[in-house]
Amino acid sequence: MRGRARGPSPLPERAARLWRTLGAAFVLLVFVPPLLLLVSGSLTEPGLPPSPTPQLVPDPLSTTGYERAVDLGGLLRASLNSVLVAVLAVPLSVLVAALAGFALARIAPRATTVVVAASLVALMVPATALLVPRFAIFRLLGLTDTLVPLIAPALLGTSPLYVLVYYLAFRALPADLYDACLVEDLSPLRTWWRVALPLVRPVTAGLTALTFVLTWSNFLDPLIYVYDRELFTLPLALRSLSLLDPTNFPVFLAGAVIATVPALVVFALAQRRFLRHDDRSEG
Amino acid sequence: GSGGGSASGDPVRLLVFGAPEELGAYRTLAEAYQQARTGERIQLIEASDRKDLLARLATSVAGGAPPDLFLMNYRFYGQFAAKGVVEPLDERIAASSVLDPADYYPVAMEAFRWGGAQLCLPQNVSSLAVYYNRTLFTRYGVPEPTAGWTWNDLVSTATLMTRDDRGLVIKGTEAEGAARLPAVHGLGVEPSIIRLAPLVWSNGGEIVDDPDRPTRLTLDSPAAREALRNLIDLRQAYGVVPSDAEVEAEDDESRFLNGRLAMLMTSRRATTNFRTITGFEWDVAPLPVYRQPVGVLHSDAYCMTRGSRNKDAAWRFMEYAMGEEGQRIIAATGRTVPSHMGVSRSPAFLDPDQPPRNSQVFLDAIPTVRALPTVSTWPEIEDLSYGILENAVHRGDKIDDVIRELDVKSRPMFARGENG
Amino acid sequence: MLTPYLIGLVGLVMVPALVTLGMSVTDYDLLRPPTWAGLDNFAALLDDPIFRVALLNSVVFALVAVPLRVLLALGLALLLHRRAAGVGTARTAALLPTAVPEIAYGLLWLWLFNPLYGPINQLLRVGGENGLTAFGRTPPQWLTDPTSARAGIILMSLFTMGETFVVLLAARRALPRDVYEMAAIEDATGWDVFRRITLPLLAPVLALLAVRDAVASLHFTFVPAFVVTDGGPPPYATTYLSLFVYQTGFEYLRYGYAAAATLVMMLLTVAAVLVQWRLIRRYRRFYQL
Amino acid sequence: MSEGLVLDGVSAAYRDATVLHEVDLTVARGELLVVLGPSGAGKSTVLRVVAGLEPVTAGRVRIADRDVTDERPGRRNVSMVFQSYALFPHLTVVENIAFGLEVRDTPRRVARERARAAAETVGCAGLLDRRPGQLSGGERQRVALARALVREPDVFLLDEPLSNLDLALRAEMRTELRALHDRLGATMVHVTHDQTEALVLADRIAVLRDGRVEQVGTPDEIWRTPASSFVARFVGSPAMNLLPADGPLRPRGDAPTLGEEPLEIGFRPEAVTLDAAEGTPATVDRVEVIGEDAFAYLRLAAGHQVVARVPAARRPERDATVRLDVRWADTHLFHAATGRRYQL
Amino acid sequence: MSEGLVLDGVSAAYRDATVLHEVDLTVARGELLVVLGPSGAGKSTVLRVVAGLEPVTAGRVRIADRDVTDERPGRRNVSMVFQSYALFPHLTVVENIAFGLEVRDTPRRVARERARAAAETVGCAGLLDRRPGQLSGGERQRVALARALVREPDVFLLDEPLSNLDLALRAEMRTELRALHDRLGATMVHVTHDQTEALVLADRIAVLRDGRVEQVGTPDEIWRTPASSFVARFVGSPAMNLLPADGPLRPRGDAPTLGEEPLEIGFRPEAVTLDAAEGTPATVDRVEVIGEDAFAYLRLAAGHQVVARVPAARRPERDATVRLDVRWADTHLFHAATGRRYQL
Ligand SMILES: Nc1ncnc2c1ncn2[C@@H]1O[C@H](COP(=O)(O)OP(=O)(O)OP(=O)(O)O)[C@@H](O)[C@H]1O
Ligand SMILES: Nc1ncnc2c1ncn2[C@@H]1O[C@H](COP(=O)(O)OP(=O)(O)OP(=O)(O)O)[C@@H](O)[C@H]1O
Ligand SMILES: [Mg+2]
Ligand SMILES: [Mg+2]
Repeated sequence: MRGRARGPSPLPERAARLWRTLGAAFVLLVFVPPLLLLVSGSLTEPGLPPSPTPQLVPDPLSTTGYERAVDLGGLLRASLNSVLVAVLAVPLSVLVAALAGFALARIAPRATTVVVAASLVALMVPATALLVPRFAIFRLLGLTDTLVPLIAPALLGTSPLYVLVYYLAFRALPADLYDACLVEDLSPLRTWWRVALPLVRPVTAGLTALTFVLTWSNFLDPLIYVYDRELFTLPLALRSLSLLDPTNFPVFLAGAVIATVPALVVFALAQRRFLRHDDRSEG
Repeated sequence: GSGGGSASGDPVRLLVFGAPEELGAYRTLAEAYQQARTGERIQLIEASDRKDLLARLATSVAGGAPPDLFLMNYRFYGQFAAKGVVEPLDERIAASSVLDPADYYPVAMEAFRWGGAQLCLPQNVSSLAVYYNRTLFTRYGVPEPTAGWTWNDLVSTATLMTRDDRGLVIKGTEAEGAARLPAVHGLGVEPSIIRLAPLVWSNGGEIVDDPDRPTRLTLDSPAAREALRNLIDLRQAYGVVPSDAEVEAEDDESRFLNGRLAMLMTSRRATTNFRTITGFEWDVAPLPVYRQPVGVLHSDAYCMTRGSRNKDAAWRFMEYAMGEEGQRIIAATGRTVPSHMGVSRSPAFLDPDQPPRNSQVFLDAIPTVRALPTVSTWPEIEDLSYGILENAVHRGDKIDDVIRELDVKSRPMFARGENG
Repeated sequence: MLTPYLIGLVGLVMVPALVTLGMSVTDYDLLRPPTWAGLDNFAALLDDPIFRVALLNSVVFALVAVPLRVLLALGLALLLHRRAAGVGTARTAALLPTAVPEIAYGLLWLWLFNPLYGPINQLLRVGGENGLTAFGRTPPQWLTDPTSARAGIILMSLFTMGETFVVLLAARRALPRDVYEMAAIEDATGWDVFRRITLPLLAPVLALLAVRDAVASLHFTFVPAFVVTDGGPPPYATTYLSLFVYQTGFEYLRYGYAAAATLVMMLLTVAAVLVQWRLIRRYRRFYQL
Repeated sequence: MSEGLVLDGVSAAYRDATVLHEVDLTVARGELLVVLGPSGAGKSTVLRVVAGLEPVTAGRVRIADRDVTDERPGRRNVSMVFQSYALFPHLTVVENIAFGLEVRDTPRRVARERARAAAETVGCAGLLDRRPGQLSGGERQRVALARALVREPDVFLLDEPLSNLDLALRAEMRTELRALHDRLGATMVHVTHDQTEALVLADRIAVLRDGRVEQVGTPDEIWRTPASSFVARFVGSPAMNLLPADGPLRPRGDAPTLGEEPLEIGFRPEAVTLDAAEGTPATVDRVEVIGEDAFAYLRLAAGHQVVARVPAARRPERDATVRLDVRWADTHLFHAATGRRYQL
Repeated sequence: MSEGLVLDGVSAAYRDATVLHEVDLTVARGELLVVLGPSGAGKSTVLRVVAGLEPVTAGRVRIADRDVTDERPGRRNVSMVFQSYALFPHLTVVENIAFGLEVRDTPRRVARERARAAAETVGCAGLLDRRPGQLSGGERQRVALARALVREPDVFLLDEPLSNLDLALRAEMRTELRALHDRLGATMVHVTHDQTEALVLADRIAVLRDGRVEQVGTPDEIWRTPASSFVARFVGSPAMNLLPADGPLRPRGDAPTLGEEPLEIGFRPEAVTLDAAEGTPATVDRVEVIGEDAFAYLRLAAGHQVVARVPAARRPERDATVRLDVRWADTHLFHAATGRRYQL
């Protein structure tokens, strides 16, 4: 139906709420421990033999892992690079995906079918199949050993999936709203910006977070296209830490924690967006 | 930019891999070089492991922008050598006023000859040895391994050193589900063809039918079979090596580090790591012997790509790295046995203050060292045999099946391979 | 508006993919120029036992992991789409594993799976004696027993369904409210609401995600197999197509051959997608979507 | 009569804005109550509270002698037409209508059969296989109505179920609704802003104003004895004329005895006679013709306005001067200050 | 008069179902045309075609002397109220209203000012900062109306803009609309199913039936000389009575000379007189009271039904027998076969 209320129903179901809270607690119980272990592992003193019993709080507690991780892996420099890539690539990527998804929802169905099919095919191409030809392309453009190849996937919306998700979201908006925009003589671009995009804000929040993580943890691309250690991104730095001797596991875990925290922050922010969406009953 | 012209302003790009400390050593080397030769620039391209390095090398060659130099083990350089990616160095060596091939261990040099040409220059010449935990040996009153010990000595020593947590000798074969697990294992050895090869050779057998033009694995000869049998028995009959689950839980190197492995058969590479040990004393012993002492070569070399646009500068760096100073810097990590004879006999390598006291073992082994074949499909063959051998050791597959499987499955790989 | 995307799609995916697939009829080792090989590569694939194992592994993985992932994500999205105490935290928690960079994630699990010291087995051993679980069984030998290893990789992939979860959450929250009020008045049971309203309304998104997951299942096996199990336990318990392609292409430098395997892999996914599409079609007819 | 639905001091709020203030309403079993009120008065909210879609902040709700205040909507056994229809976009018309039956485990065949019958009743039989998106506004509304009528709940809640229908269809639906109501003996609460509908359909009418019940009564009571000037003006179109009792117009006949306080005098346009011999003079501002009737908007001396209904054939010209008159019997008196009815 | 809007043989279809059949309509500049028709007749489709939201399959559309058939909607300079409102859920009321101005680069302050004024006009001034989800049905509709009225386009297209409002408010809005129309001299097409609205508001009325224009004319024409029995019955409530000309009822007065073919005779409930001395006898089936008026549903001998309007005060009892009568002057004649008006 058109123009009806959206969002969660406000039914006064205390019992249901309780169940949901219990469910949430269960989710926490399942999903959080691995991460806690990651943190706890990273705080273990490197060089000690593994403890035969589970230890949530390591003894002795030590931050040596972090110091050595930063030192050995060049994590600071790598973090900067990763941030640079993310700052450029994520907005660009979301922009491209949102625009393309919108265009798909509004152009002739025939063209949409073609592009959607192509996107699906693109989803199927394994990353390994792309490395070599892409390398050749970037070399032709003189862009190897720069950060450009790491940002370039933003042109794809990072993953064609995101374009398709946007497409579905935009398609689901009431047709009358688009009609109203047509009557108001909005250009497609402005319809997108002023009406469509604000209405799919949760999608944008979610996809931004996902794009960020994908960009942030992109490993294969930098491995192939980046030579200069000065241009290493976090996953590459982590990769080299991963080859430390097993007793230095805490060092690696510390690196992993450092690499994970920004992604977590972004997720938490995006998740706040979801919540804020809750607070507003929309019509 | 990546392509670069032949302009000498471009840095020489050197592709290496290694754990962070190892990469640190290469950085030191590059800096030392740039310090020593003003105007020269080296750009390190750091891969973290062999797989990364291969992927990078292959893509960049295919993409038309290869690095100038790369560092590669002889077991894996075959595929690059065969495909004409590596620049032959004979002329440059001949013309060099710095490098004298005679300064280097011939066995290592030889390993990097392909079709009669010297393709790469070996940086090190390491070999297998048995690291052992002296403190443990002392505690249990077991004699330490000595030069010339036999396989049987190894087995009995290992058996004596396999102990439970009360210090009693225990047989690890009943480990699973049994009352108690060994707290200390007698020996650690990887079930791989590089570990197996010296044993086979020592027993008078061969790994392949023709070391220059191999077409198949020849583990079916009685000598090779015996060596393989014995390797498998370490786990299946005597239980002196950790089970697969135990290895997954804690690999042999950590086990040794943690003082719960009496002996470990591995290359010089482990030394750096073991130097962090503070809890006990350790040392190295030569490989045990069947009939005659034989070692197996571990060696990495600098190779120059044919597609390099900066060959002269690259060569200058090679000269430096292969020279005494360069060798000394790398040797200081403890990880390698320098290929430069002079350096290898110098304190840079034999430093008495640094464990193992008995580093001489590595030098002594060099004359007996043999190289594995350098067929271009060798990496595939190694991966294949590793899986099969691992199952043989840990699951106790029938030895005839193991040998047949190895033979049958590796033949097409040999057939596809190219030889130098 | 579509232009940047089309440039990306064509320039970064289509053309490279075509080039690579073109290599499947050549003998190409990345180092020397390719030479024409006709269908040799495909013939060789047929004979290659490793390829067959990898194929089987991948198919089994897709058949097991994809439905589980989508179901898990759907379940979580429906559980957590409305507000209640703790729901926000739970949402973030469900996304946590997805936020960990792939490599770190792989290595984390390598540790979690450690048969002796790994937290998972330590937990399983609680209450048992002598390294056995409380039920007197040996805990799973995650990394050495082929079945456990495959299960382990599936488990790893389950924890990273965050992407699917986020998309479903957003889709669920965009559904009209009064329709649910209507259903509430009709006293539709939770199951009815789910089956007759939520599911059909989410069907397009679900279909897309299922397709994508089926397709991507070939990719998310890569890092775990690459980092955690290295294709083992022997001989090839967790050698999936993705790892197979990577190894043959980049480690053994048989790029043409790997391209042929890629082509087979893509054909398979296309087939899988078509099958799914048909299933959904039937389903769609049922619900008149 | 046993009770069908009782609201007992019910208040309800959106966030912190209270929109229902202690509403008391009793609907007898089998009664048809029409809720009338201006836009935003809280009519829909009343229905939502009864259905259980909004929580009450005070008071109790009873349906069929059962306290359902804490019951979830599904347990209240009501069926509802939403003002926004709330059709399921993915279901066809027949599936939409059958939904409530099918989820209650009516066999599919039976459910479809009854859905088809209900569609027939509302004149949608030809649209069974369309989706809501392919229907015109009125068609959607009829489907929503059919969906509510297909079941036999304790209470029907109809939120402006006919607002998008044309008069003819609406009259027809009205008759159908009434017939259905009489047949089923169902309790119905019907929200509308159409007073014809209210007057024709209702057993009783509740007039809502700003979330408060202004008056509840039979159509006749609402019409003849509106409890306040608000009700008086709200029911009837054009609205009842209101003038100060001591104003320019003196009705004919015996004047009642009035007290001190200021009063307002009200009379409907139908009660006005033009061209009385000795009526109050007024100018014709504007004349609206609606079929056989015409409404003359008149301006009295002091600027007061009065509307009069006259036969279209004998309507005055614009700007003409007429003399108008009403009888005391046709007037209503209200307190000027509170608007409450003045009790004689 | 120059033309404001012309539909010239316009046909339109959804998929393959044609819903408009060669519609010809001319609206003069500044004229207010009301489109009336039963639910599903194609009223909304006419507006959508004018706005350019549906393509025509045949014919041309001209707005303000300009052929816009191939123009995109934004270029047609129309503003529209959607039957479903189509409010932007993420914008507040004032933002919704100002939207059309702001996107046309009216300075923000000015736009907000005008939006506020428009909201005032429709009585939504208190809701400016709410979002559509927080409004009642009628409030949403008023916002939608304000959004259309805030601009000054060539043509206003209003699709049932008052359907969810109560009578009082609707009367008020009607007046506002009319005033606005007169002030702006705007061309307006107003779709409604409310005939009072149509009769009061319209300069001319177009009656649509199944995608065809049945009649276009002034309210008076539509009422007095309906072109077909359909129009006759559609306009007026209760609908006009239709009986066979040779049936049980003979009107009083001079009968016209009729031809051979079968005819139907039509007369409005208002034209019926009860208790005439020598009228046709009938039984009272049912009586509906609407304020001062009552409608008596009568059954004639042959089973024919007739509705009569009587003053509520003098309404007959149910089941009573009455005698009814009409005058020839108050009747309409239609061909029984085609329903077209019979020309005397
Ligand atoms: N998207 C669509 N697809 C198919 N048929 C449609 C679609 N929209 C409308 N129709 C049909 O076209 C006809 C005309 O619809 P339209 O909306 O113009 O009616 P309307 O006169 O506005 O009716 P109402 O007063 O009920 O709003 C109807 O029979 C309707 O069922
Ligand atoms: N979700 C909401 N949040 C805040 N206020 C609301 C919400 N829904 C309705 N209101 C307000 O509550 C009041 C009553 O709304 P309700 O929908 O009950 O009115 P109504 O009588 O049905 O009016 P209408 O005839 O216009 O539909 C209105 O003033 C409205 O603005
Ligand atoms: Mg309402
Ligand atoms: Mg309509």
